[in-house]
Amino acid sequence: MIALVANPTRAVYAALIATLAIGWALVAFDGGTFTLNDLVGIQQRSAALGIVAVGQTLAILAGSLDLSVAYLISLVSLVAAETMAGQSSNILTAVVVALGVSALVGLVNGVVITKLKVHAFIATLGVALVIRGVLDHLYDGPAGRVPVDFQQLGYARIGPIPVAAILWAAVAAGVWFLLRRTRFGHRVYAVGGDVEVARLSGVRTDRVVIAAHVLCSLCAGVAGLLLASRLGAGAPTVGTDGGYDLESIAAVVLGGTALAGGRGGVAGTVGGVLLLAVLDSVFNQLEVNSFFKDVVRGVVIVVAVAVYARRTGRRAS
Amino acid sequence: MKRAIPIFVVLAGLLVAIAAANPFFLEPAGFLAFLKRVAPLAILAAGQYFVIVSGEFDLSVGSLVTVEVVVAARLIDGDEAMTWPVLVLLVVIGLLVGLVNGLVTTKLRVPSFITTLGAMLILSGAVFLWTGGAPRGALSQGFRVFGREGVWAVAILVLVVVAAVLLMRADFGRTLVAAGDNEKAARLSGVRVDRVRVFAFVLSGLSAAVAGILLGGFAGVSAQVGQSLEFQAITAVVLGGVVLGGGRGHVVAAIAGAFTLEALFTLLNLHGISGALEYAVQGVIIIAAVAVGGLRLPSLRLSPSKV
Amino acid sequence: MLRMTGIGKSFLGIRVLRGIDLSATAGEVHAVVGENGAGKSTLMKILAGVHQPDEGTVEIGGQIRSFAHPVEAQRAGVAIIYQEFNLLPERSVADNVFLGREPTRRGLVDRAAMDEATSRLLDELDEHSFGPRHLVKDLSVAQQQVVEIVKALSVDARIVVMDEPTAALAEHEVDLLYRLIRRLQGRGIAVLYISHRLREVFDLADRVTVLKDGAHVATVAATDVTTAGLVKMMVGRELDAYFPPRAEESAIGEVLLTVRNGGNGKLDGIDLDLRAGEIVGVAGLQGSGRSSLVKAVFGAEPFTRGEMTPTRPGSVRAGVAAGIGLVTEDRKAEGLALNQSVRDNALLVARAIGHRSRAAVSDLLERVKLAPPRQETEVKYLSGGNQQKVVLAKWLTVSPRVLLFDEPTRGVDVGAKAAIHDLMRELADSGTAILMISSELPELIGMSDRIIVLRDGRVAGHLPAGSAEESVMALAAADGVAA
Amino acid sequence: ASDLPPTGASAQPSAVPATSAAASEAASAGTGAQSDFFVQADYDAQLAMRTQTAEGPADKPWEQAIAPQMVDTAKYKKDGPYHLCFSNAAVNNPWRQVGWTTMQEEVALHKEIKEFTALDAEGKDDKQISDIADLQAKGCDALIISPNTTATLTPAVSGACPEVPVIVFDRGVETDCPVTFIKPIGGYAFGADGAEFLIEKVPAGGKILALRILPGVDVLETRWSAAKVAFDKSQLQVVGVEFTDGDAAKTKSIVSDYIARHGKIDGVWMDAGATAVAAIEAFEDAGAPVPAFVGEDQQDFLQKWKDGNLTAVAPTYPTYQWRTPIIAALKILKGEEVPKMWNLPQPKITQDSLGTYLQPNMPLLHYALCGCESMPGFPAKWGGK
Ligand SMILES: Nc1ncnc2c1ncn2[C@@H]1O[C@H](COP(=O)(O)OP(=O)(O)OP(=O)(O)O)[C@@H](O)[C@H]1O
Ligand SMILES: Nc1ncnc2c1ncn2[C@@H]1O[C@H](COP(=O)(O)OP(=O)(O)OP(=O)(O)O)[C@@H](O)[C@H]1O
Ligand SMILES: [Mg+2]
Ligand SMILES: [Mg+2]
Repeated sequence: MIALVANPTRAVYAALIATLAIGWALVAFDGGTFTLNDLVGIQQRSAALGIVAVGQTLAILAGSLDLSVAYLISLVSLVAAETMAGQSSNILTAVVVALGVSALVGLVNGVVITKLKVHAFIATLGVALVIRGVLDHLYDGPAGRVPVDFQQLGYARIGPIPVAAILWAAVAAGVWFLLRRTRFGHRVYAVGGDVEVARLSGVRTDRVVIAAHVLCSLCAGVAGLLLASRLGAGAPTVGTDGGYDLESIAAVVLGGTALAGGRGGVAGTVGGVLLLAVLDSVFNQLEVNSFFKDVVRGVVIVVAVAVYARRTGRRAS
Repeated sequence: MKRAIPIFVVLAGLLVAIAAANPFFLEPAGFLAFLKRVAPLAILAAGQYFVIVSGEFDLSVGSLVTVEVVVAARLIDGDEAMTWPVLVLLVVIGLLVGLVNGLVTTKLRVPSFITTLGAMLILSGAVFLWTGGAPRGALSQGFRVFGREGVWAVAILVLVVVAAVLLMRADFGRTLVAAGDNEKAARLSGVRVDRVRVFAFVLSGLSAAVAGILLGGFAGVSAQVGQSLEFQAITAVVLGGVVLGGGRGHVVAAIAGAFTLEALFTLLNLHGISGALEYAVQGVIIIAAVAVGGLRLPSLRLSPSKV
Repeated sequence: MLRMTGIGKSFLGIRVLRGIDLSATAGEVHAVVGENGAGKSTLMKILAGVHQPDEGTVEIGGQIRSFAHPVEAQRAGVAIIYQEFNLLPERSVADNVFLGREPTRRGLVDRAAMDEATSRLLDELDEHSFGPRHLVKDLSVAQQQVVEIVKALSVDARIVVMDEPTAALAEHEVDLLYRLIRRLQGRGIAVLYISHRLREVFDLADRVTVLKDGAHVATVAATDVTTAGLVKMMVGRELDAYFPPRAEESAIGEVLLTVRNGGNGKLDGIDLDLRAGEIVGVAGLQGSGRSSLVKAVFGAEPFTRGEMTPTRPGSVRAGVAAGIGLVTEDRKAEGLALNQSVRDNALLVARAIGHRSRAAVSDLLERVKLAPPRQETEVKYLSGGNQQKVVLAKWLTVSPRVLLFDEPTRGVDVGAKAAIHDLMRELADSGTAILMISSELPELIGMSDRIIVLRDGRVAGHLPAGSAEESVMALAAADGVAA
Repeated sequence: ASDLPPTGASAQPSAVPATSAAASEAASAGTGAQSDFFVQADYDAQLAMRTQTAEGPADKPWEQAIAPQMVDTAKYKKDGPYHLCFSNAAVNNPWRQVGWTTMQEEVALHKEIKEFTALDAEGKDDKQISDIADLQAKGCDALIISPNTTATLTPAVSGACPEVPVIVFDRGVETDCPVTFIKPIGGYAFGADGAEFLIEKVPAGGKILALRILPGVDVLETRWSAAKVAFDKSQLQVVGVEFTDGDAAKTKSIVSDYIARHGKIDGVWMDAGATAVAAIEAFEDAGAPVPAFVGEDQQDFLQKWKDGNLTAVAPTYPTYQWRTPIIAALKILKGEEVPKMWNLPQPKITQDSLGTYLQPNMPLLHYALCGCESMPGFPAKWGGK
């Protein structure tokens, strides 16, 4: 048990397996079954949050955080759906435009944080408000139309595996690789660990933080595209209704990444997202009241972080 | 206090601009209405200030305000006799939630961002679990007096400001700031860091209870009453020049931040920038204010040094 | 090789450097000395691209350079060991050494190459107690210092700056560093060396530059100047008696603090008596448990075994309430709330324990000779020596009966050092019991009425006042042989 | 209230609800441009339906239908017992809470329903899409859907239609594949009812304040656009159209500001009644007489109406529509005909009928038109005494 808790990533996977087992038992006891279909559902369900959370992991590892992802997702879904306007021929343009908008928002976040030296919390909250204003100003409701071809992204399966899940896995693997094997990855950890140490060691810290934010926003953009394909249109509230801002942060932290930055990784985040999704799925099976679900989520997040803190705290003191 | 001067200048400018656009603002009734409207946010900002200056966050105050109002409505259910017992209970709930937030943060060493994010989920989930999804019951007239009648709200606001200033001048306040500035040094100087932080969270919880009583009184029961108040309170505190991360800033400036925010919205509305673009303007102003405040201060490193 | 001319720099409108000239030739060790706040580190940070000068030029290898970012200085061949620790505790040794310069193969970080190069450098330094994959947070302070040195060496530098590299090193490690510097010298590298330990300056330097209040005082050949002459240039006056007189036997009074058989994870079998009026020195190698000892006595770390009076183990507040104070070895991280005023810092302890009869702050600041004693200044704007005086004032507000000093003069210039020494003796004379750690043996021996030597967390022996450095080292080193 | 779109969990970093200090510039421009959502044909149809008599049992409006076009359901006929499934958009406001309780009680009335599986999408489109997919795999005999938004749920509903008989109610979808779509007459009728009342009661030239919740929600847009048509033709002066976010505090601030600025407001039109009491209080607090008011069938408003002897009307968006989908599902599974468009009657409460709908034993946030008074669990299940 101690060995399991020693490493937050391992701990979250242990918790994931335990939750699956307990969930399966509970559902069986309730007279239902937990089928392959449900497992697929879990992947499907977790894809959007998973992609955002992977991006959020980058921001948090770099010692920052991004509260603007939820509004950005809404914005991207609208930009994409409007550009596509139901035409398959517009898909490529739409994807490029959508990701361009995302990258731009990430750039603004990063520049405000590094060059204007505004705390990430305030900077991204401010940017979120700006996007919200733009959304409210331009859109009254769902807009644009996603062609059936692009809806494949949200609905199609390859064998039993949803394309959305594959997309999520690809994003996670890509970022994992980036963090583990590239200079940029090393520097993200350095900047998150101690920005001044990194700078004095010759790291251009501002660039790293900006790049982390651009990537984080790109992930949010991909999630926005995925959601647009699921909804068949863009929706100005899809990001905030999903609570992707705080939920993605919660998933990252649940996965053992330190909120202060510099410690953790994508593998934990994937576990964290899956854990939340399995909880969701089990609750769905049991038709548990959504308010009860919130209570359980809150408890799970706090308890998990408390467990990690006990472990790392002992060594530090 | 020196770094707080800009916020007062900005606030004064905004108030003048409002008065110019709407002379009614200068009449006692108009200004009283403004004060009444600011009171809940100003009180929340004061509570949030204690937490932020000690180096923490409290994201749970919005949900807590909702909980207070919903609980009050369900328990009072229109019965005047229940007013005072329920008021006492609300204060106790606020104190308790703050206590739990504080203990989880300090004793279990969960970052307060996460503790209070969890508390936010738990509180709003629990209260609607209890009421089945939407508020039930009704508040009594006796309860609503505090929020409906301007004099009461203003009196409570004045009381809170005075209490906050006195607290910050007392040993508690000074040690709280020191703990936020350098926890280790404070600990090694004999400061009960955990205890003062827990107390800060308790004060924040209390402020949410008071704000809840005022807001519930003002407009009655509603599920959205506390929505996004935590972000407003944090924004107000930061606008007042208080630094996220702790150790710097003045409580009066934080409260002035709340006034500024409220004045800003009033002004935006007066000039017809309501609705959509209002948020965009807000976002830009918040970033700009913090950027201007921050650029003046050299960022000195606080990481371990050999010396 | 290096020529800095007319360097000037202001922070927040305050002139920190003006018209500084400094040059170094290939293979030279050039020492830079001066009081705290003289501007030594700032000058080096300009060279390293951390700060940009307001005026003046930096010339390297005959070319005028201006560095907007540390990485540019690095590329120009400047390596620097900063005065403050500059490592990421959560990362491995190799990651730290190559931070910002990770070797790559086909675009990907080449971990094998990093590990190998780090191992080689560690070998060169004769350091075998840890390897490239250890996490820095698991290393001792001295080991971390070695990592810093390795990091500087791994840059293929033409100029190596060392800003107080020995502050955290024990004597035998200092010797290793000496050898290393000689080797760099042999390779034609210019070394800029900053230290408050003048002995090291004379041991190593070819030339010495003296700074005072941000201005250039003199650059002289090390052979042309004496210690006293150097001190005079630094402080602008002669410093006479180096240490205040020791306590009279008769002045030593009752026992104020005892530890019997104290122990914890780091310490074992500690017996300790501290009497009113005496200064007890604690000697030991790096990692021998000196800091752990004072922290345990103070209550900041637990004694899991043994007994202690008049306080209870593991509680800082019990210690403070019992009249024990601790001047920590790292004043910025553990001693001061840097954003608060001098006054608030001075009153911190008194407020923390609700001490009613607190001494007037202005009197205290006068007593610790804080100059200028402006109470509203934020502590972060003070020089190191002045900061240390504020830490002292913090304890004096509650008139402690026992004061523990952990490296009280580390990184403090000679002038402030003397003031602190005087104050310590004054406190002892007025009946305070003092326990003092210092890695500088002359200081330890000069100040102490008796010395306790620690080795591996145990008391290795007791020595009387005025013992020779050799006898202290003999007790401190594990095999009885001084390094 | 009505089925507001969920305005999201408090989790979103939405900023300060601006407590408006006075009218926006837009206000002086009258009622503004007509909504993009306005469809003349639907408007005409709905206004016509208000006077048509509904078919069906007179004492059970939830079983009535206005001008039904029946469709054959023989192909869905199967033997009981049945497994019904329900994908709910959310249970996050009193209107949905009352409706959801009513629906559960309706299920309890039918022994032939052996299982009832309901998933709550918590106001998230994406979750509702997944929920609908999940429910299809549960072997439901019929699937009832209350969509979270119209456009975005359409693909999911289209996907479900071939698998299982689908019944949609409350908000619609952009496909006619469901077997039946159940709704009260609609937003145009609701909006027009209120506006016509004010036009009748307020003298020419009177100042009207229109309070809306938020823009862009179809059911709310139709209410306003019908009211707009009526006001534009009238002699009344609409001094302001403001959005309240459904927030009582914000509503009260806005109304106070208008009273301060205009001295007198002669009528208040609202697109939903949940904040009506807050708006009335603004007049009380300002010491001004409460003008003619449009509210909804929530008890607190009805109570205030009676206590204050107000000039008021309450158009309704009846919660009894939550009973109908269960009834429809059973009809479909038994092979009985159902209307393709099941238009339920949508009464309004007037001074004359106030007495019948005001139920002092019910909670203040209860909606009077739940059609639940004769159900076995009444009133306790709805929180009444
Ligand atoms: N980033 C900064 N912002 C403001 N003032 C600074 C900054 N860095 C240094 N100073 C000030 O510049 C002066 C010179 O400091 P510096 O660190 O160069 O001194 P030093 O000679 O290295 O002293 P020490 O021996 O204590 O290390 C001091 O008064 C210091 O307070
Ligand atoms: N390997 C280690 N990992 C983490 N912390 C350590 C380690 N070794 C020592 N420390 C901490 O560093 C501080 C100094 O350690 P210690 O008492 O062993 O050394 P010391 O003899 O006082 O040396 P010095 O004071 O000269 O640094 C103590 O607070 C101790 O807890
Ligand atoms: Mg220095
Ligand atoms: Mg030590």
